Amino acid sequence: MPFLEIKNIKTHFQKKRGGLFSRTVDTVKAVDGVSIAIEKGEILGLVGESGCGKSTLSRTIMQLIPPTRGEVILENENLTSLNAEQVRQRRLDFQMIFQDPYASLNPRMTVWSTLKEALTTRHGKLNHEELERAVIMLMERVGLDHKFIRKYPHEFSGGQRQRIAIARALAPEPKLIIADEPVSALDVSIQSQILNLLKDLVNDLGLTMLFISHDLSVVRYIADRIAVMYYGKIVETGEAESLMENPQHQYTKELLESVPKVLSTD
Amino acid sequence: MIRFIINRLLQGLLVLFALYTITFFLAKAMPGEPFTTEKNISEEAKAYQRALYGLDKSMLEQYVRYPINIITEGSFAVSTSKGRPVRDIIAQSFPNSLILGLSALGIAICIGVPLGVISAMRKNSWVDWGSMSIAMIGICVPAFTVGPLLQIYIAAHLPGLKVAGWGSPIDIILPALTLGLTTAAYLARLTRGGMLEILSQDFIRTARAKGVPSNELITRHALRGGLLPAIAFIGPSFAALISGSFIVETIFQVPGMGQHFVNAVIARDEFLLLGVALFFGFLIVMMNLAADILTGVLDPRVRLESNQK
Amino acid sequence: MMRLFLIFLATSTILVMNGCDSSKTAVDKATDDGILIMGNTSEPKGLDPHIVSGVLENNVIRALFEGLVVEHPSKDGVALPGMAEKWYPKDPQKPDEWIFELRKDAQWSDGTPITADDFIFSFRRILTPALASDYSFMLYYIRDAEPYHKSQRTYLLCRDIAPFKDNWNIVKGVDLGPNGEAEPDFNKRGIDHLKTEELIELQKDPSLFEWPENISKEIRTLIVDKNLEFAQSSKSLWELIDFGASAEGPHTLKVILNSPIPFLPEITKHYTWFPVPRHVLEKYGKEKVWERIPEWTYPENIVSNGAFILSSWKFNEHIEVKRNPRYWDANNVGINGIRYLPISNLYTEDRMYYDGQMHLTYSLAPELIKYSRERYPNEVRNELYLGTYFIRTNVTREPFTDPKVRIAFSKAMDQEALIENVLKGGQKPAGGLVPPFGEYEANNSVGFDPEGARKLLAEAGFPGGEGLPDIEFLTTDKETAKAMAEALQAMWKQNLGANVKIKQMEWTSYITTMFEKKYDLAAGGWIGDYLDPLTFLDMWMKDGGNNRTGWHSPEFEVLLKKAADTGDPQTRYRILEEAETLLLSERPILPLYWYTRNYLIHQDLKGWNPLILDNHPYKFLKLERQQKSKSEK
Amino acid sequence: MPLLEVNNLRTYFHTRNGIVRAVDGISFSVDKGKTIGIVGESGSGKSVSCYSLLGLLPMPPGKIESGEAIFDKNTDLLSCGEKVLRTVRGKRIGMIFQDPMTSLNPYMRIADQIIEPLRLHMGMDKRSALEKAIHALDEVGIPEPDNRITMYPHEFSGGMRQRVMIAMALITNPEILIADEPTTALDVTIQKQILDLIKKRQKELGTAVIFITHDLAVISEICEDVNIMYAGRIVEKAGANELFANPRHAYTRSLLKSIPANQTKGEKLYTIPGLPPDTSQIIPGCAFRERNQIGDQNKCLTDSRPEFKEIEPNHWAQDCPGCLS
Amino acid sequence: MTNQITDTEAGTSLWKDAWLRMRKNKIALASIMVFTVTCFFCFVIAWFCKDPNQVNLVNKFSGPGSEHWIGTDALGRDLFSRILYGGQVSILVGLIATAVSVTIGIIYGALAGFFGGKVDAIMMRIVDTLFSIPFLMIVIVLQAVLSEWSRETSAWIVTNLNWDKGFTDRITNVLPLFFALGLLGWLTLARIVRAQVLSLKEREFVEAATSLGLSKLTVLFRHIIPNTLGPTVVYATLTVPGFIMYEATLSYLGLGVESPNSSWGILIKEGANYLETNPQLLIFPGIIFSITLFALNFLGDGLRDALDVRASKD
Repeated sequence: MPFLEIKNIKTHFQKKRGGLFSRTVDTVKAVDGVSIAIEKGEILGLVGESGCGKSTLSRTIMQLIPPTRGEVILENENLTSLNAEQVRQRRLDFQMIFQDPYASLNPRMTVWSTLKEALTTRHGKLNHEELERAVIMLMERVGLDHKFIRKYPHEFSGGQRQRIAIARALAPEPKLIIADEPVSALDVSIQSQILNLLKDLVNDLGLTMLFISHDLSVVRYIADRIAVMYYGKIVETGEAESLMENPQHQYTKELLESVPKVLSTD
Repeated sequence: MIRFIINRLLQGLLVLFALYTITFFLAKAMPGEPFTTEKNISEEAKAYQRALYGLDKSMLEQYVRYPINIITEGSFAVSTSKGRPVRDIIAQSFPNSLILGLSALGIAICIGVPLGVISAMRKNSWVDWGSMSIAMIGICVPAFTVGPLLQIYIAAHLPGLKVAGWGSPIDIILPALTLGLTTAAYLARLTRGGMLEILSQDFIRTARAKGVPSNELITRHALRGGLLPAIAFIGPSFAALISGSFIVETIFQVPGMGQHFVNAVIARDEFLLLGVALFFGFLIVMMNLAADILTGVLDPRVRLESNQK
Repeated sequence: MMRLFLIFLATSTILVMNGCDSSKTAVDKATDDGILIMGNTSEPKGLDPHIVSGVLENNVIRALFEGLVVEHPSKDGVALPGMAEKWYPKDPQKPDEWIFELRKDAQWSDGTPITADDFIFSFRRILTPALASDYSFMLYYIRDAEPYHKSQRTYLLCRDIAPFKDNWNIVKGVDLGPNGEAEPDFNKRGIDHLKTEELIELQKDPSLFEWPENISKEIRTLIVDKNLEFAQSSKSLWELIDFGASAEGPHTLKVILNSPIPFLPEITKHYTWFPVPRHVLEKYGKEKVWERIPEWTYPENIVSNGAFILSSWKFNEHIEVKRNPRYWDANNVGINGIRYLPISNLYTEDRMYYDGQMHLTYSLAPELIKYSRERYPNEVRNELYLGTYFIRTNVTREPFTDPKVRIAFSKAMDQEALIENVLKGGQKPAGGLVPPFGEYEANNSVGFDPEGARKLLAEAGFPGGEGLPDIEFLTTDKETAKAMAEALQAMWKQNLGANVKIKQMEWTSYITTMFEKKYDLAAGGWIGDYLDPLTFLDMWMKDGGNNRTGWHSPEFEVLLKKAADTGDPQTRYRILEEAETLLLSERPILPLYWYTRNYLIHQDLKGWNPLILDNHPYKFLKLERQQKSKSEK
Repeated sequence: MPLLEVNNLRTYFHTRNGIVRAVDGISFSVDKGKTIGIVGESGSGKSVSCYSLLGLLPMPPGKIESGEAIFDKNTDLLSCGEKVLRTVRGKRIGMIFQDPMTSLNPYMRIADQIIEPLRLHMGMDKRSALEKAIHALDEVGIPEPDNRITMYPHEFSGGMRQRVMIAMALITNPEILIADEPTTALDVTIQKQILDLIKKRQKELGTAVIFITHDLAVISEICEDVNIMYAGRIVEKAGANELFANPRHAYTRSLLKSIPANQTKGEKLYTIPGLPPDTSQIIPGCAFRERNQIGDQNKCLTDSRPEFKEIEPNHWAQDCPGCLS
Repeated sequence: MTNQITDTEAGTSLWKDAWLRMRKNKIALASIMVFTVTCFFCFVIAWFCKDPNQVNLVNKFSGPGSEHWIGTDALGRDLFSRILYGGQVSILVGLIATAVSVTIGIIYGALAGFFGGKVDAIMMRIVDTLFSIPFLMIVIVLQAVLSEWSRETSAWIVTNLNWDKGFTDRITNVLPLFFALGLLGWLTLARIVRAQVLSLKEREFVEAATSLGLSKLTVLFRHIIPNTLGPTVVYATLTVPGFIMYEATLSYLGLGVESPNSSWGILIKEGANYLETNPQLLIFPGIIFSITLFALNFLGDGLRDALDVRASKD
């Protein structure tokens, strides 16, 4: 039994104008029948270009957007059949890291309050010492100096911000992490820091991760298996190495070709 | 687009109906009645007057009858305080308010927008400071002070300008100025904010990189986006401007609509009150709609309908 | 954007330039044209003399219509010929029957001759209940006018029949009109209002109506029969029952009154007595003449009989009247027209006057009186006006149940200081209720006496104001009202130690609150409708519509009744003086001052003399350009 | 004589928190028809240096402290004044920006934006300008250009928008095109197309290109000469082949090493520790010392900034003993 | 331009932090000073001044002098202390009414924007409706309903809590006013907040908060509303003069300050009638009023900048 199983998810948007008497006008099939399974402890890379539906898929799995059809089964529990309140409670088990660390942190909340909020959702009310210990531990875990505890997001660099976002995602002690393009907004040198961090976390904490990116080289590095998404559908899945070396689908080949090659020293 | 407009118009109808309901019952809740006067009038006479205007009917019947009459006869009943059909009163006074309101808006735009643009362009300079202080004065100083000041210090000394009155086009200037000043002040602040926001956008840099000179940068590239907050404000405030202002109308002797809001309430003239309130509500609905459409025109990203091809 | 702004600038400059082409002010031009421009506060409620009730409507109506007699341009209480050439009481000793001989050349502005029937029609119209005129009681002096107006059908039908003549006093107290809460339909509507079928039913079973017990069976039957008889005759009451006013000939009008009234010509100056053109009203339907038709007064429709005719009426902008060529005295009319400006803001009005835009203001703001006197010494007028400002006390509420407290509050008001410092309009401290005029001797029992006030208050059990509850002083939202209330509040505090709270309200709320007697003290005033003390005194009767104090006195009412039956003017005045003294000794109202009118009048306007009722006959006015002396400006 | 020669450019920002030395004395030159790359992390000053050239910096707080930028032998872009600069901008030097989503005016039709340089600099009438614009769109590979030119930017995808930007920047046949991170916001597939397009247009028009990016891989695809910037200065400069084959400065080497694509699967990615230095503080010695793991941190200069030297023929680098390999 | 994070553990709560930033803004500081001084005069110095309601009809319109520093009004009352006492009412009205309307406006606008769709459409149409109802009518109805209520409340407090009667009367007297102003003042603000929320709710941090399992309302109140504060504060300061002037109108209609007590709005309104003859009656209150509002306005701007944590970027 896979840890997370996505069965034939379809997420269609019905573009309509808000209003009392409005009617459906247009249907956008952002995700159009996707099935994936992720084993426990595995990192599944999901690759595709922007607009192919990968972000919608991630949000559908996160239950931020209701799917039009299909099931999301996490540890034998069908999330799509839960009501809002049950989903809310279940959320703690699966967390998300967003692409843009500038946008995904509340600009008015310090690291402390961001992490405090994330911690208390799982653990309920904690006393100050416990909280402080937990926050500092989280910060250390993602490689942030705890002296920054009272700082606001804008006072950090992009990489540090992404670390805060990761810390927040870790705070409720989730089992599954969905990372939606977590490094594409970062500089190369920072990218590698974050990738390493994510990989370490998965290993150390026994997490399962869905890693979404448009960059095959990044995915290849971090993922155990790769799924290629194209226009709302999965066109190819496979072990990372074999898929890279022997792509089957035309689109995968194209993707591979597009990656600029660096003349390397070593 | 058409569906959007129809949709909003239907909503507008609901708004008007809600407005009618609230106004109707509030009007009934006010102490006194239309025939309250200090004169010694017998109860019999009052009863006849009530019957004359249908005010002797049950509340429910009155409530239902008024809108039905509007729909079937186009009649907004007869004003109890002026003895004339409400429709005539609005038809006579609204054009005056419209002219005054349009002029006031024109003045507000002519003063407010350049002021806002200039202070945005010279952010944190004394020009910015000065403009914004002028704007603050516009906001602080109420019309009942500005009006007399203009009368005493401008109109009385400038031949051609009259202290008050209505008739020749020149009579519009002072009341429009008084009425438009506050709007100008708000517009200046909003324009400044909007322009500052836009001027910090990437596409302004693009335009500069193309060698666009600074005045064109403002007029062609920045103004359209920078005016959006101001336009969002103009919608409802325009409705307020053209519905007239009691204070400006009484100070400058303008035969506009604004005084009916006050006089009808004081005279408990519920038909006139309902008439002007519904008319004003109608204006609000239309203005909001117009502002939304205008925003859509100015900002192509805001689409009124998704399949717009 | 810049371009737009420039265009705007250019346009406004051109406009200003165009405005400059003449150095003449609006007033100068108007004088040359013979047009009088005057302030008139507000938009009239209408121009139908039978419907309106205000001063500003009166100002316009007096230009358009003419009654039986007209005001003298400079003397109060003197009548000049109007529609009537001659008028006299049949019996000068008992003036309860008057003859008015109409002039034969009188005609409406469309050329239709005016006859006595026009007057009869007009009287009937204003007395028609369905017209719901505010002011019909001005005609109640005419015999049977009141029952006609109040639809007392039974009374009119039965008053001359024998059993009633004797028992009328019993029956008169019975309400045969609408009967309040009573459930059955007959009671609710009252016998006076029942239809034929209902009367037939009632005839069969008289017990359907809840008769007052003191009415005997036969009278009951008689009442029903008479009513039914009338209903079945399908004629109007006017045709069946004679009425106090009748046409003796085409140009002779006879008016029979309830009681002798020596000052009847004064009353007929009031616009409620003016004729309206039946033939014009009938254009809207024969039956409609008894209803309100505002359309007939619109400029394109109106036909009138006064010195002027309506030429333009722009809502809230102006009303213009012009010379009526068919007016009988057209040759002697001094001006070509009048433009009325509905300026509600008194400061604006005064500023417009300073700016040379009008000849005559309606009023002068208290703040600007001194300023105006300094700048325009010859143009400020200050004249006595037939009105009294007073404060009502609510005698049903503590502590004003005690006349001593009322008088103490009255004596604690420093009238002179108030007039001097707050009102500034040269008002006269009121010595009594009725302002001084003619032969009537004004009372002088009211006055400032702080010592006496304190003494009285102590006698009433509130030494030094101790024990007095908080007192609520109701006043309106007018600004002078506020200043005056604050000054009075300070005086009562200082002189009596009373804690008075001011409650300002807008007009209708104020009236309603006062009518509901939810006040302790309430500012108020009264403007006389005609030149007689009665206009000030009869409102304090028990059922007086404007009493509103809860005060009444049988002795007072006896005196008024006595005066009503007295034909001799001098004796009558003495009785009324006695009544006023009685009222003041009880002091349900605290007179404060007698009104004056303050206004600005342009030197070009001639023939505008002080008149206590302020009803200036326009036809005697003249406009002549006055060369202004340099020193004046 | 190169087409553009920048000497000792210093651009500082005078902020509330002190003077930020964004660009601290850099020199480079561009020859006709050549492509040079400027690589660096965010905050290294690479974009600021190019904005300085065209006077696009907000001033204040920005201020050009020193330096010259001789364009076409006689014009010093830094001192010539706004008026002259305006005749250069958009006509002789075109520019494209990182984010095609925000860099096009959302309130104007593509047509109006694209013909603006023609109208301003060539004095063309609207109709012929429009014709030329349609042609230009066609050249950058936009289908149905005559139809799409009347649309608004939001109706285009990211890649298409960047094509429009390129068409717009090149429509006056400028001598230099400055591309400021033109592909950073794009998907890899689109990135490839855009790079190919720039290369193609460059070849066709003979335009010199200054290519700014933080992505070494991209640079390696397109540039002939590469400048590596760090903390407001150039730390290494060489021909592309030379640089990638033989990187000398520790920073360059670290950067190359941290690219995931160069990583063998399963190994830990190389990471440059720490953060770039705060340029509002005066850096006394080698700016990279703190983060230098690949070279010998201890040997890095601490008392004076390392000199920029030609350490090999046509290969320049900051001469810091701890950093140079 | 990222900053090197310094070693100090600076920054604490949002407001403390805002205050730290505000301290660097000289104009805002000066505004705080001006406003504080005004408040100090109105609420403290005023008690040591002459009785503002002491009528002296003989000494009306006296010019500035040692007895009456800036002269007397039409009833000979000391203008200076009237301005100070009037300031108590006006400042309280301005601030409290603003607070009430801001609270309602924020919550209403935020709910409409956040839930969107039909809820939004209905809520916004309600705003349209309320916008069109004649203001005066509401005031008159409120007056009829509330004046009785405030009298009863006052009596209740005096008998049951033994408060000072004069003080209680003064308080309960203005309560309906706050009610009326708050009830009517929030409409525009609701629109502004709604627009803000519409764009904020699409931001990723809102999704992030939702993913944390926070309830919708928590997300709204903790994550979205605080981010609307900037424009709200600026707009709020712009509404203060409006409220103060409304108060004058309402007082004339019987809601609000009871004569002979006064307020800046009333003083200015009455002063405008003496333009030709005694302009000082307009000028003095007008100056104080304007200065205070200028200070409040710049304070608002400063507060916006201070609340905008991002403003200190660079």
